[in-house]
Amino acid sequence: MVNILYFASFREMLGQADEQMPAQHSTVGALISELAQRGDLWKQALLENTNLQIAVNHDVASRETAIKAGDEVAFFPPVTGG
Amino acid sequence: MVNILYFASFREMLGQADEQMPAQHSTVGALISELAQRGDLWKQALLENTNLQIAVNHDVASRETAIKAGDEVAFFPPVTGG
Amino acid sequence: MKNAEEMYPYIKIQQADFDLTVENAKLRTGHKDIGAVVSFVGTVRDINEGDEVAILELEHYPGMTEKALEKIRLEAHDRWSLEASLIIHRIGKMYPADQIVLVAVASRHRENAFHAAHFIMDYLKTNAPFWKKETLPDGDVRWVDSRVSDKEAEARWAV
Amino acid sequence: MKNAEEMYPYIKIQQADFDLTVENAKLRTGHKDIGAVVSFVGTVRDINEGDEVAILELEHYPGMTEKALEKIRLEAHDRWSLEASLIIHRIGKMYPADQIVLVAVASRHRENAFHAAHFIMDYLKTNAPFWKKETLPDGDVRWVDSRVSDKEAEARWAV
Repeated sequence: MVNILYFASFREMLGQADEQMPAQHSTVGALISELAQRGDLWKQALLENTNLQIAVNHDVASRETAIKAGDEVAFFPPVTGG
Repeated sequence: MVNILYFASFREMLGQADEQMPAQHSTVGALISELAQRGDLWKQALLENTNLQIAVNHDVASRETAIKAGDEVAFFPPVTGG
Repeated sequence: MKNAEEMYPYIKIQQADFDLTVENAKLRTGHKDIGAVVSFVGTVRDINEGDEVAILELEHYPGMTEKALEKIRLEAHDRWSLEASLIIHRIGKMYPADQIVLVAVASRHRENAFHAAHFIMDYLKTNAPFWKKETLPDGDVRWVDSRVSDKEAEARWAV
Repeated sequence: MKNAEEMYPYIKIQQADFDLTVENAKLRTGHKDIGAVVSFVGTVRDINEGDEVAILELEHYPGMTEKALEKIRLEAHDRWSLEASLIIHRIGKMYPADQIVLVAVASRHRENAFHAAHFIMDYLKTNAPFWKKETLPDGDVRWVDSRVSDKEAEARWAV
């Protein structure tokens, strides 16, 4: 399985903080493609959003980043701390 | 009268913290010339010392700075606070 | 597995407020030859984007936050000669004038401490996973937008 | 005639130690819209010019010191958009790790506070009439020499 986390406006927009998916996608991009099929909201948030930030296992990642079973993938907007 | 102050190594070297002199010198340079006549120690400290710092009435000054009765003239080495 | 406090003793993510004097003393403890300590405290402004702010809420990504902050901290130690540094970032609800973040850096000479503290803050602003949500006095709630100026501030430090 | 405290409320020359938390709170009191506070603390290093230092004694020029520090402080307010600033400098005997000086600057955004605090320290180092005398463990006493690096640090800020 792959652990998926949503933060801040993404969590609120998509209505969930985390979920698990079977580890059947080779990259973050492939995972996003499947999630986007859930509807317009998901497509907008993950596929068409140029502000999308991605982390894999707590490191900054991109759509090209490879993923495997046990990985933690996170989606969130640009950070605004400090 | 002119009030003269000596600080830090100058105070120690010249053996005094302050003194008053008649206001008969038009500039700091003229005052220094008279003080330097007191002996080698004074000549070294005030006339031949390229590190000499001067203040008149709490503002940075130079040998050319004009002085008059009631002024406060201070001699000291480069500052080292902070 | 060790907890975050053991793994990253100089990184703290907490709801509680912090005390500058106490944290400065902790920072310096056990380190010799310190001549300069620069502390940056970020506070909740009462105005943002022209609107009054009533409540600021800080969300973060547990685990990634500590790792990102430690990476920034160590990068600062690589770039400048530093004796010690620490980062504290609060999460949860805060109010105008509250302290949000502390970056404290100790070094022999002031130049390094000033640069390193500034660098850590600029990187934290664009690289550490925190998100601010503000509540206006009328009850409106909005996520704070990231600033272009923060990206530019970070870019200045590129080698 | 007013005393120095009334003339220069944001400048303090004192023998007593200071508390960073207390001074930060005072700095911010009565000022709105502060988002960043940068505090610099200069401390007595236990080593100088390769020698251990046992005692550091600070002498100053009363009257001129306050005037010089206030001039530097106002120059910082001219150059950057600042909400508040203060300078505390201790005099008399101090010991390794003691606090010597505090420069604290509050502004809306961090950039200004960082630059202004750094500027004030660089100018203080070369323009405020303080002199340091150190006593080594064997009892030797010497005046601290001014540093070329401090003159260079000041020169960087020339307009």
